Amino acid sequence: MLELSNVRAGYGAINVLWDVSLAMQPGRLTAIVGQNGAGKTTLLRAIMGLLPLKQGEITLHGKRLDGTPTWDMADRGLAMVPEGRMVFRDMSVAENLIVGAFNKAHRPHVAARLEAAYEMFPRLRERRKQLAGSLSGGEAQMLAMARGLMSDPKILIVDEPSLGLAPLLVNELFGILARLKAEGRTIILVEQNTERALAIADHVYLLQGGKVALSEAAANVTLARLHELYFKH
Amino acid sequence: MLELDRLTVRFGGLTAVNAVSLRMDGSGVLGLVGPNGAGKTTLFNAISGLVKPTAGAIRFDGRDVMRAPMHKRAHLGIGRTFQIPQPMHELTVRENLVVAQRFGTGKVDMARIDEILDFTSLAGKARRDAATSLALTELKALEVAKALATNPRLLLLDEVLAGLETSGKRRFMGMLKEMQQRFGVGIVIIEHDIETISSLCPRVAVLNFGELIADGTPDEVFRDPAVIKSYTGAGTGDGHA
Amino acid sequence: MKIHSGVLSALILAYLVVPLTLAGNNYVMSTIVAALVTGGVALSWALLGNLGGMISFGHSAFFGVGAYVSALCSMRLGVPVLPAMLLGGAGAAAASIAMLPVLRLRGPYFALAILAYAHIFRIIATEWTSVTRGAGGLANIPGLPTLMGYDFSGKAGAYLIILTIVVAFAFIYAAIRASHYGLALRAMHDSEDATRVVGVNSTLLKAAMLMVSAFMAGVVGAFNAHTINFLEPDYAFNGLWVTLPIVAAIFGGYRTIPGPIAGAVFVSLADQLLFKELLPTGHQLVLGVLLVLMIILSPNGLMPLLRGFGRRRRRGRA
Amino acid sequence: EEFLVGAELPLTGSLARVGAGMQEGVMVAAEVFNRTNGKHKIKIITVDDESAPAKAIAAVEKLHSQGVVAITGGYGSNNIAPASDAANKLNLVYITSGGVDDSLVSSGRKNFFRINNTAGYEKAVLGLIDDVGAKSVSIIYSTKEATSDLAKNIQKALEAKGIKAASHSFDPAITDFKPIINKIKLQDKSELVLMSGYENDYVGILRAARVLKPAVKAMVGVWSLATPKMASEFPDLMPNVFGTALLPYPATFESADGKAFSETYKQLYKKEPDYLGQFGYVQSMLLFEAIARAADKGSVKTGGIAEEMRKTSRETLIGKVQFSANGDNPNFVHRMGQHQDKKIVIVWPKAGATGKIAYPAVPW
Amino acid sequence: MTELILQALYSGLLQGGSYALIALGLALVFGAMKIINLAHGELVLLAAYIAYTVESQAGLGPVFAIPVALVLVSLASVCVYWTVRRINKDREINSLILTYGIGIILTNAILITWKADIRTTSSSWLQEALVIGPLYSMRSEAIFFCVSLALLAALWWWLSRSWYGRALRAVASNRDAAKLMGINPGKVELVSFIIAGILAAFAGVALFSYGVIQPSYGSALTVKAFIITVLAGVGSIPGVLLGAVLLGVCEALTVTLASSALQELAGMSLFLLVLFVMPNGLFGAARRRG
Ligand SMILES: Nc1ncnc2c1ncn2[C@@H]1O[C@H](COP(=O)(O)OP(=O)(O)OP(=O)(O)O)[C@@H](O)[C@H]1O
Ligand SMILES: Nc1ncnc2c1ncn2[C@@H]1O[C@H](COP(=O)(O)OP(=O)(O)OP(=O)(O)O)[C@@H](O)[C@H]1O
Ligand SMILES: [Mg+2]
Ligand SMILES: [Mg+2]
Repeated sequence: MLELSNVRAGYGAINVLWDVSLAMQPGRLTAIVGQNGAGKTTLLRAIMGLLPLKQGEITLHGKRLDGTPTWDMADRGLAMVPEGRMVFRDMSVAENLIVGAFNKAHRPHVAARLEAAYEMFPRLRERRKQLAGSLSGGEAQMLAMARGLMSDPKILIVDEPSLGLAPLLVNELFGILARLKAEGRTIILVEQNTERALAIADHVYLLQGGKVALSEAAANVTLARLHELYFKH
Repeated sequence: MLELDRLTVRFGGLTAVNAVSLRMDGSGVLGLVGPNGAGKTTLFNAISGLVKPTAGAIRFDGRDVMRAPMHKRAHLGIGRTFQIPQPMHELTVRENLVVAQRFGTGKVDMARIDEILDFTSLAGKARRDAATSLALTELKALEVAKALATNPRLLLLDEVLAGLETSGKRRFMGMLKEMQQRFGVGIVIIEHDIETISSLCPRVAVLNFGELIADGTPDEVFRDPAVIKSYTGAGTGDGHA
Repeated sequence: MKIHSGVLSALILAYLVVPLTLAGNNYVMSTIVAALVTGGVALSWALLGNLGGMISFGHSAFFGVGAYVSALCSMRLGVPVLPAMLLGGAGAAAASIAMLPVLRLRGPYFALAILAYAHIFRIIATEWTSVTRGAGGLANIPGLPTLMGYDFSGKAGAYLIILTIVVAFAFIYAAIRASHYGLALRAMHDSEDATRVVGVNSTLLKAAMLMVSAFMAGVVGAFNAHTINFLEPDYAFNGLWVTLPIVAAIFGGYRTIPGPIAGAVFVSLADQLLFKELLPTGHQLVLGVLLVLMIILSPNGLMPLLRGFGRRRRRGRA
Repeated sequence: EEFLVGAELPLTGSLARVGAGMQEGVMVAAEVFNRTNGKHKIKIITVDDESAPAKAIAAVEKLHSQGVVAITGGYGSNNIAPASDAANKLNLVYITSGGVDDSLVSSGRKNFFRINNTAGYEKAVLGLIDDVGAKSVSIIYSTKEATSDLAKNIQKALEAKGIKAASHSFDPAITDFKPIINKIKLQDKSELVLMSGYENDYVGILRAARVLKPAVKAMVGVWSLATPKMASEFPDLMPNVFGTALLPYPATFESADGKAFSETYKQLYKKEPDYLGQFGYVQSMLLFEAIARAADKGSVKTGGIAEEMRKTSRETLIGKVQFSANGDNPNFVHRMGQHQDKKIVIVWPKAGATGKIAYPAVPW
Repeated sequence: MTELILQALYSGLLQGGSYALIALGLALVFGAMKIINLAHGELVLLAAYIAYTVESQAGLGPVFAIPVALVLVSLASVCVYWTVRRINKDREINSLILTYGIGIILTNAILITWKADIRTTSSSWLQEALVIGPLYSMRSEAIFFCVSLALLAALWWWLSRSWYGRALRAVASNRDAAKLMGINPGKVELVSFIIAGILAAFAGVALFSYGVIQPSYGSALTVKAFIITVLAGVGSIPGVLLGAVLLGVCEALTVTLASSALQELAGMSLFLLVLFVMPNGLFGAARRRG
């Protein structure tokens, strides 16, 4: 349902993505892996409209998505947990979460979702009055994840969610992702922890130098093969 | 070399670092692990002078550096990276290193800068316009490169390996080991991946709720029930396939 | 230091051609001198902005203190005028020591804290009547001296002196910018902690820039006092010593060195000779418009804008 | 023969308002002169000095480069001093009514003339205080130069006479005068308040006084207060307030000179003449006449204008004008007016009074 | 003496109320966009001159000028926003210089339109004394003090309770992340400029009814407003009121106990003192480094 065809994008004169075409299936978890600097984050930013396309198009259910301003993405059911967390540093943890449900349709459910977020990450409940800017790295990562879920998105895009999380919480996180998938959500996951990602993914894309180097059902991909491909480049 | 004596940092009612005493001699690699929010970054901040400890003492080479300003500590040989990378945005990658070297050591040695750039795989990006245009992992490499350029004797690395894909991580670890041997730098590294820590550090210290709960070889430490309970979780957490 | 051929020809033009052709016309000469005074302040303002990353709305504080210190030294203590001008600069630099706490501040906080100092200094100059003669001002301030048989108190002499001051400042500025300190200062702009942990004493560096900038503005203020031969608090600490230099620096490009000077010459002359004719009341309006347009269209000054036009024209032709 | 005369005036900046007032007088003088003097014509070139000393110098230099034979104008001693210095260097006669500081005439300027001075204001104010017999005075003054000079001189003079005088200075930037008035009300308990400031200060002070109603017997101010403009714009604040005034209002001009002035003024500006225009008119007319006399003698280029200026001796709208060696007009004495019934009545000196003094009387 | 000080405190309090009204718009935009609108004082002044025009041309009281001022000043404020929006680099510094330029334009436009004369209301009703026990004030001061309190309360409620307030702060904190949450930063910022314009309109009409105005006053108003914003701490609406009252009282006491010539000095010193001792203002929160 979410499709990218021949997408080219980058920063100013520098091009990062070269004619990338992807297709995401509803209710599936698509993992995007690739070396550092391959353009994974750039790809996600392009989907969310944070970066203009230089060429190609993105469609959602057959309708043009590119050109839609980022703030309308929530209306279309998309949410992103960005790399580097991007929490609202000057607002409290609770406020960060509440803003996550900014969209009119979600406002009535704030209280319930807040509770769910605290259930998911009890540490956030303890810190709910603290300014997000003073959280530790991992706490901020939890906040970013929880905030992304506040809008109950149909399509969830997550950029390296395990970054900076302690082992216990990494387990938690993958549990959460699996649960979200089981609830029928579509998930796009960029993750460096390839092994864990493969374990829950339905489909895997390998991005290399801004191009799609592999597109396979996750079941057919082994870690060894991926690593082999990494080095071929 | 580094000696922490009952170091305590409080933020309002919250004790982020609680009476931590820790010694580190010579040029080892010390792994610092602990759950999220355990106080690891705060400990680094206290050592490098970014936050003011509430109580305790920090000695470096026997000198009390509790009150020394940040740049003084850098001159003494304490280098650090930031968990959220903080490049000098307006400068090119190379200029970032020039500043670090010139003000950290007092002189500029281009050969050494090239060496560091190679070392951190940044040589290709050195001439790019501004440090802003780097991907996250490149920024982390730049953090390390900057710290190295100051010729530190103690290097505090805050999650520099996180987010690297496996091959990159392996290369980076090799680099750290080599660095530690070649330049005789003492390294304290924060890292969540147990496999990485185990293979890199002969000694691991564990923080939990600001307190030091374990200190020893990786085998000892990761078998400690308290550590398993608070950090790794029973039977999981090992990255082995 | 290598001197660019363009710089060299500009210097020759400024030192020889201008005085030889225009020396007869007092009005034009004094307008040019006033333009260079603005240029000197603009340069000092741009140095603080470009290297220190600090935008100041209170440069009149330094200008005024420099003017008063120099005037008082020469009148009360009998210090010869040229050394007194240096003392004026030193006085302004010393005044900037009182401002060191503002270095912790950024952006608008810094800009307006400096403005607060300018107000405070003006009030002190008004109230401390025993020394400054208060609002009545100081009249008959000694003029520029006669040196090596040449009387500098005339228009041409004043021109040569202010030109030399401005050129000297430009070279000092260039030297600082090219040094490693210049690099470190640029690095500090939005990541001060990051520069500190690699060993940069950022507070000291910023303080040094503030003092250099203050010194420059102070010397220019002193020069102005000795050419106008008159000083009063409202004039010495006037907001115009901020407005015009800012417009000039932005217009010429505050990240370059010749920019603020060229901008000052252009803006002051255009203001006096053109805008004032078009719009007798409120001709500063044009300055405001100029400032707004520059920031929107080309915040780095006119040169990039012109270059952009040139490129577009060429592309159009191709 | 046509002569160019420069008008160096603040048309922008803090003194813009008074500068514009003086300019009107200058233009009226030129108009009247050109109509009445058959032989010579005067053309005025105006340059704005932006209320700033350096610009005033530049203005004088610019005017010189355009070939003017003399300069009329200038406002604020701080701008006049450097401007008249520049004029002096260029051998131009400079006449003004906008600077009352004594240092202007005490530092040896050769071609400098002025028709009014602090002493004239002082005499008028002190005369009034004497007449009404106030025993204690509170002086509120702006820290600006002219205002504080006047205030200090008057305070000294009052104390010399054994009258209690308290003074309160204020920064021109302030707008709320209630705390000062309250001090006068509760601490000073003076009989009379003397305000030495400018229009906005008077309005602020009078407003504060209206609210706090101190037990004073009179409110007295100096320039720009007893004017028709203040009477019409602030009808609530002005009743019974005293201020220096040249003319009663509505003005009655008896002399031919006066009639010419007021008619031309109304014709040109469609409003009642005020004191700024009147001063500007007088200073300029005296200058134009001197130029005409010098032109007749053919000495315009050889310093004749200054020479003729020194010979000035005539009744003008502001009384008799003669210049002493330093260019000051020792005859100058101001008058005091009082706002009564939306009119201005001259109440001091008795000789020239056009109405009876109301005392004690306050605006509220 | 007590009577003197009581009156000084009361005057300072009322003055503080009007200062708060002037500062509020500036504080709002600063809080929302980290942008100091240096033309804010001129917007206030513009409203005051509109009130003058309505009074002198139509013969209506200043209060009737409010609707006109609301529309025109908000429009002007929106124009300021449109220019600020076009800045794409170094927003913090460039917006400072930009609004400084807009301030110059407005000051001179006001000068050209309304001349340099001083203006004030001629309504005697507004200027009447209002006496409460031993305390005196002008009627207009008391009225606009209440207006100021009401507007402050409304704004505070709006910012802390409504989604808009949160959106405002989210945009200020991280623009891209705010977009991801479904917030249109342009719209949010536009609204804050409109509200700042509305506040400026009230402030201007108030200023015209209790004080005197002159074209050159604008920048002094901006500086006062900024001082208060600093005293308050960014983003604190109740802080604005307290900061403004603190400044007003400090000024009034300086006049009463020392000299009125030192009033400005006292204000500036208070400002610097707070900046140095409590850089986050009296009511702001500290931030984490590293
Ligand atoms: N703002 C920017 N301006 C210019 N170039 C950029 C910018 N951000 C990223 N790049 C470049 O684009 C390329 C791809 O970056 P991107 O962040 O998409 O990589 P990534 O695959 O997400 O890597 P990582 O695993 O490190 O997160 C990199 O070479 C990087 O240097
Ligand atoms: N300025 C502050 N104010 C309040 N609390 C703070 C502040 N700085 C840190 N904290 C709290 O102190 C605790 C320790 O933070 P720290 O960043 O040291 O954790 P950490 O061990 O580095 O965690 P992580 O692995 O997630 O990065 C956290 O719970 C954090 O919320
Ligand atoms: Mg990435
Ligand atoms: Mg951390």
